[in-house]
Amino acid sequence: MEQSLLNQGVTLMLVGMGTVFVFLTALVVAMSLMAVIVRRMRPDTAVVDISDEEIAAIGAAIRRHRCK
Amino acid sequence: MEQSLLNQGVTLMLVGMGTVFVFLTALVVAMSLMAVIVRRMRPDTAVVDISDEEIAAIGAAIRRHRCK
Amino acid sequence: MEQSLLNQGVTLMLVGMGTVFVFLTALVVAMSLMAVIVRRMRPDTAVVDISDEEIAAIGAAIRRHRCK
Amino acid sequence: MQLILEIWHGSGLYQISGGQVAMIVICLGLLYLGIVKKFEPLLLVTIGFGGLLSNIPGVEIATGDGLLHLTYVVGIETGAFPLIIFMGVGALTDFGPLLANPRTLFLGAAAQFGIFATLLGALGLTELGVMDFTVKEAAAIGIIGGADGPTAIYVAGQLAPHLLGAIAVAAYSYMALVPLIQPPIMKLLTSESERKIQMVQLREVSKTERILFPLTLLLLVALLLPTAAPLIGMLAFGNLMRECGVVDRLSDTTQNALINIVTIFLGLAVGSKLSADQFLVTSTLGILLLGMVAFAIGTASGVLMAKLMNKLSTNPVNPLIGAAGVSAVPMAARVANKVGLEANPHNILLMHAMGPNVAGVIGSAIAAGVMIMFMT
Amino acid sequence: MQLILEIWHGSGLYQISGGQVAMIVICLGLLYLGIVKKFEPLLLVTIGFGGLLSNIPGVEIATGDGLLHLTYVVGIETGAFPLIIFMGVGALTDFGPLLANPRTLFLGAAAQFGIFATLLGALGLTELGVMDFTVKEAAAIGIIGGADGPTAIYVAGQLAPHLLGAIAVAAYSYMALVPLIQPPIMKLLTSESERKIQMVQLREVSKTERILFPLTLLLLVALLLPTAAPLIGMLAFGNLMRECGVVDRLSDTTQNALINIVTIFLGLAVGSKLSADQFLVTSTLGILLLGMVAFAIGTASGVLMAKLMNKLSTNPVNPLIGAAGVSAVPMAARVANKVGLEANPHNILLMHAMGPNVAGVIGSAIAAGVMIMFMT
Amino acid sequence: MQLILEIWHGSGLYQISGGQVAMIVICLGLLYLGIVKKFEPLLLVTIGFGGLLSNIPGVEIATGDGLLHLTYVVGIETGAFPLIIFMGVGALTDFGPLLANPRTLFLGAAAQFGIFATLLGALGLTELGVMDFTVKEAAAIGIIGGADGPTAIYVAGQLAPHLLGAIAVAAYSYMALVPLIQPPIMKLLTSESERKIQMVQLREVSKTERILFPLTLLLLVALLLPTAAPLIGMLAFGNLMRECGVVDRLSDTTQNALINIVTIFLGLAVGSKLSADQFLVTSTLGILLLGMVAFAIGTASGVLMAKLMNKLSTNPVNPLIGAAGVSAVPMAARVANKVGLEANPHNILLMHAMGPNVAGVIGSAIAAGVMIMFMT
Ligand code: NA
Ligand code: NA
Ligand code: NA
Repeated sequence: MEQSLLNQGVTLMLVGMGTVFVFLTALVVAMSLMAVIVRRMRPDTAVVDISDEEIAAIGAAIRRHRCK
Repeated sequence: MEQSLLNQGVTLMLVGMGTVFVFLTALVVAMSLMAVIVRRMRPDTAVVDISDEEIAAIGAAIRRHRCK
Repeated sequence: MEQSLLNQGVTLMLVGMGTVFVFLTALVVAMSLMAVIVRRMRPDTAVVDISDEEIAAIGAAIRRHRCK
Repeated sequence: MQLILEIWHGSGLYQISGGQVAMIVICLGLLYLGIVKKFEPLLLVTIGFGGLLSNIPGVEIATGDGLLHLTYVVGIETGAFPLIIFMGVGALTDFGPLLANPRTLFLGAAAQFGIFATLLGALGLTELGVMDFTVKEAAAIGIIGGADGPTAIYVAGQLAPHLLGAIAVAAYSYMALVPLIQPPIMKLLTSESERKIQMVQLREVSKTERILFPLTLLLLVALLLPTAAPLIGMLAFGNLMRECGVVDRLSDTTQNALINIVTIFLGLAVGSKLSADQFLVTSTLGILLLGMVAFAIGTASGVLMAKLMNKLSTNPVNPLIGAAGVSAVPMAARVANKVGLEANPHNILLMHAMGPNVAGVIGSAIAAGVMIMFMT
Repeated sequence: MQLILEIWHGSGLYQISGGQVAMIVICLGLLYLGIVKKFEPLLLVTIGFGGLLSNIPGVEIATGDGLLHLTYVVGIETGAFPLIIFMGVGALTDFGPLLANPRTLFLGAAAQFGIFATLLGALGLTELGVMDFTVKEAAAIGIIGGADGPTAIYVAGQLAPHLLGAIAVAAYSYMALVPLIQPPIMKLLTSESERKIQMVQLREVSKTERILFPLTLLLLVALLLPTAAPLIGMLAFGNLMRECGVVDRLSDTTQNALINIVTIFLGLAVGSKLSADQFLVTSTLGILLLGMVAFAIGTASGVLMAKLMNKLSTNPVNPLIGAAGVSAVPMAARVANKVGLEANPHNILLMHAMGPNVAGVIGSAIAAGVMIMFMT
Repeated sequence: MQLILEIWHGSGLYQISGGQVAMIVICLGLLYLGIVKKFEPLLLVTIGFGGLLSNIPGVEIATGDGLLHLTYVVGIETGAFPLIIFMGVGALTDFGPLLANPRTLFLGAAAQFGIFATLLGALGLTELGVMDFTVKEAAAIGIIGGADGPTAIYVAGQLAPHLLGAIAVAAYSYMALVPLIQPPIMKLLTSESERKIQMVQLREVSKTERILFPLTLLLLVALLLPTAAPLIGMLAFGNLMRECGVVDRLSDTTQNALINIVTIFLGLAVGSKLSADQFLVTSTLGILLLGMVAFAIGTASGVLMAKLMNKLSTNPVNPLIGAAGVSAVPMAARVANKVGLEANPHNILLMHAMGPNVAGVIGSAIAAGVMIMFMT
C-alpha cells in the first residue's frame, strides 16, 4: 500500500528529528566522557611541549628558507 | 561561388575592425553616461562606510584566528 | 628459457645499481665541468644586477597593489 | 552585407529572451545585495556574477563545453566543492565553546526542526496541488532550513540538481537576512526577563580535548549514521588539522588559498544554475517561500528548546542563544548577542551563542545524512 | 648483456632525433631570454622548461598519459587556463586611467588593426603559395598582434591547436621584445614636437564607477558580441572582485596563489606543444614572421589613430601613448613613457599610457570574439 | 518501525566488519604517531585520517563516486600528485651543499643499494614460498628503501597500485623512524675515530652554478635514462624556479599554497588505500618487514661507501654522512649531525650531510626510472 506524500513526510520528520536528537545526545555523552577522561589523565603539559618544539621547527624552516 | 582567400581576409578585416570600433565606441558612450549618472547620484560616501565596516570585520576575523 | 625470479632479481640489482652509479658519476663529471666553466666566465656580477632589478619590480608591484 | 546580418544574428540584442533579461536583473540584484548591503558577499557576488554569465545568449558558458558547466560537473556533481568548503569550515571553526558547554548541542539539534517541517510543508503543498515536489525535492528544499550553504549545495546536488540554483540562492540569501528574520521571532517567544538571563563564564578547554573532539565526532558518525560521514568527515578533518598543531602549514592553506579558490569556483558553478530556463519556474517561488518558513521555524524551535531546557535544569540558559542553533555561522550568534545586549547591556552572549551556532552545523549535516540515507 | 643493450636502446642518446636536439637548443634559448634577459620570465621560463620536457625521447610526458599532455587536455583544450588567467588579470588591473579618459579606448581599438592585417597577410602568403594556412589558422596567427598571451592561447586552442606552441611562443617573445620593436616605429611616425605634448592630469575616479565598469563591460559584450563573453566575462569578474571591496580575500587569492598555480601549469602545457614534430614545421617560420609584422602594424595603427584624434579634437593626446594600445601590459605603457621622457624629461606619460594599454586588452578580446564568431 | 530497522541496518554498528575496526585502530595509531610523536605529521595525519574515512562502512568515500576515490584516480593514477610534490621539493631544496662537494653524489648512489637488495629479498621470499610477489610488486616494495615518499607513491602507482597503501605507509613511517633505525647501524659500522673526522668548510656556490644545475641534471637524464625524466624533470623545474630569481612569485606559491594543497589531497588519496580489504592482507606484513630491511641496508651501504671513499682519497669524508644518502630529507642529515656531535661536540656535519641527503633524492628517482624502464 502506497503511503500518501504527507504521511511519508510526517514519518520522515519523526525519524529524522529522532535521529538528530539521538546522535547529538550520543555526542553530548561522548564529549562529557572525553572531558572527564582527559582531565583525569592531564596530558596537557606534554602537549604544550609539542607546541614549543613546533615553534622551533617552524623557526628553523623559516631561517632555512630565508638563507637560501 | 567561392570567395578567394584574400577576399575573405579583406571582408574579415573590414567587419572585424568595424566590430571592434563599434564595440569600443559603445563602451566609451556607456562609460561616459555612467560617469555622469554616478556623479549626479554621489553615492560614494555610502561606499566609504562599507569599507570601514569591512576593515572591522577583517580585523575581527584576524583576532578570532589568532586567539584560537 | 624462463629465468628464475631470483635470477631476475640479481640481474636487476646489478644493472640497476650499475645504472645509478653510471648516472651519478656522469653527473659528478658534468657538475665539475660546469663549475670550472662557470668560474672561468665569472658572469656572476651580471646575475647580481638581475636580482636588484627584480627587487625594484616587486616593490613597484606592491606599491601598485597598495594604492589601488 | 550578409556578414553584418550574421553579426546581428549573433548579437545578444537579437538573441536575448525576456527570461534572460529578467535573470540578468535578478543577478544584478544579488550583486547589489552582496556588494552594497554586504549580505554574504563571498557567495552572493560569485553566484550573482556566475548567473550573469549564464544568461548571456548564444555562447556556451553555463552549458556544453563552457567553463561554468565544466566547473559544475567537476565540482558540484561530484560533491567535491561543498566537501572541500566543509573542510575549510572545519579549519576555520573553533569548537571550544561547544566543548565547554556540550548541552548547547541540544539547541543545535532542535533548530533542525525547521528542515523537517519544511520538508513536510513542501509535501503538503504538493498534496494540496499548489506545487509539485517529489520527496527528494522536498528534502532538498527542507535543507535550506539548515542555514548552511555547503550542506544545502551538497544535498541539492545529490537529490535534486535541477533545483540547486534556487536552493543555493535561497540558502545564502536567508543566511544573509538572519539579522532581519530572527529578532522578531526571538522577541515574540521570550520575555524580557528571559532575555536578561546571564550565563556562567565558559570553562577553558584543553588542547587535548580539542584534538580528540573531531575524532570523537567522526567515530560517532561512522558508527551511527555513515551517510553523514562525507560531510562530517571533511569538517572533522579540517578541524583536526587546525587543532593538532603539527600541520599548521596545511591548516593555513586550507583556511586561505584553498577555501578561497574553491569558493570562487563554487560560486560560479552555482551561478551556472541561474539560467532563465532553470530558474524561472514556479517551483523557484515555492522554494523561496518555503526557505523563509524553514528559517523561521528553525529559529523558533531553537528558542523553545532553550526554554524547555531551563524548565528541566537549574543552570539556566539564555533562550536567545537557541536561535543561533540554525547555524548561519557566525551571523546568528552575533544576532543573539545583539538582541541580548538590548535587554541587558552588560550581558555578552557571543561566546555562549557560538556553542549552538557550531552545533547547528553538525546538526544540519546529520539531518543531511538522514535525508541521503532514505532517498538514495 | 641483453639488458645493457636494452638500457642503451632505452637511453636518450640512442633514441634522440636531430629535431629534438634542435628543439632543446631552442628551449634553452627561451630559458636564456627569460632568465638572463628577463623577457616575460613567468611564461618563457615555464614554457621553455615544458618544451625541454617535451623533447625528451622515449618517455610519455607531452603525449599519451604524460603529465604535460594531461595538463594540456584539462587546461587548454577546455579553455580553462587562459580564462582563469584572464580572471587574474582582471583582479590585477586598475582600469582607473581608462575610466578617467575613455577616449583612449579608440587607441586600443586602432591597435587591433595589427591582428586583422596579419590575418590578411597570412591568407595572402597562402594565395601566393608561399605558405599554406586555412582561414582559421590565419585568424589564430593574427591574434598574436593582440599582444596578449592568454587571448592568443585561448583563440589558438579553439581555432588551431596544432599551431598553439608557435603562436604562444611568438606572442610572449614579441611582448617581451616590445622595448626593441616599438621605439623605432614610434619615432618614425611622430615629430619631436608631437612627442613633447603634455597631457592634462587625470581626474580621480570614484569607487562606484570602478565597481560599475566591469558590469557595464560585461553587459555590453552580452548584448553586442556574446562570443567574446567568456574572455571579457572572466576579466570583468576578476576586476569586480578587486574593486567591490567586500571579497578582498577572494581577490587576493586570485591575484596570487590562483594565478601563480595556473601560470605554472599553463606554461608547462604550452611547452608540451614545443615537441619537435609539432614545432619544427615551415608554418612556424611563417608564424614568427607574421607575428612580428602584426606587432609593428598594431604599434603604427595606435600611433596614427592618436594623430588622427589630435586632428579632430582640441584636447591633445601625445601620440606615443597610441603605441600602448597593442596591450602587452604594462611593458608597452612603460615604453611609451620612456620614449616620451627622451623628448621631454618632465613629461610623465605612464598613467596616460595605461588607459590605451588596458583598452588594448579589451580590444584584443573583442577581436578574438569576432574571430570565434565567424570561424566556429 | 520498519524505518527504524532501516536506520539500524544503515548504521555503522550493524555493518562494520572486524577488519574495519582493526584498520580504524591502526589509523588512529598513525594519527597518534603523527600528532603526539610528530613523525612526518604532514603525511601521517592526512593519510591516517584518509584511512579512517575509508573504513567507514556503508558509504562511498574511498570507492565508487566518493571524494577520496575520485582524488585517487585524478591525482595518483595519473601520477600528477607525486610529480607536483616533487616540483615542490625541488623548489624547497637547496642543492648548494651538493654543488660544493659533488663527490657526495656517490654516497647518495650507494644508499640506493637498499632498494635493489629489498627487491631481491622480496623475490627471494617468493621463491621460498613465504610470500607471493611478482617482479613488479617486488620493485615497488624495494623503492621503500629510497626513503622518499613521492617517489615511492609514484612508482607504486605505476607498478603495483594495489600495494600503494602499505608501501606509502611503510615509506613515511620508516622515514619518521630514521632517528631510531639509523644510529645503531651507523655506530656498528664506524669506529669512534672515524666518527670524529672533521670535514673542510664547503666552498660558496655561485648563482650561475645553481641555475645551471637543474638544467644539467635534466639534460643528463634525457640523454641517459628518459624513464626517470618525469620525476627528475619536475624536481629540476621546481629548483630552476627557485634559483633563477626571475619567477619568485611562482616559486613561492609552489613552496606554499601548491605543495600544501597537493599534500592534503595526496594524503587523503593514499589513505583511500587503507581500506581493510586492501590493507589487511599478508603481503602488507611482508611489505612492512622488507621496508625496514631496505632502510637498514641503505643506511649501511651509504656508510660503507663513505669508508671506501676514504680508502681511495686523501680528502677524508666523515662516514656518518653516508647514512644521509638514503634521503629522508632532512631527517637523515640531522641524524648524521647528531651522531657526529656525540663523538665530537665541535663537529657540525649538518651542511656536509645535506649533500648526500639531496643526492639520495636524485639517486632514488634514477632507481625508480630503472625499475619503470624494465617493468613497463
Ligand atoms: Na544548521
Ligand atoms: Na591587445
Ligand atoms: Na633516496
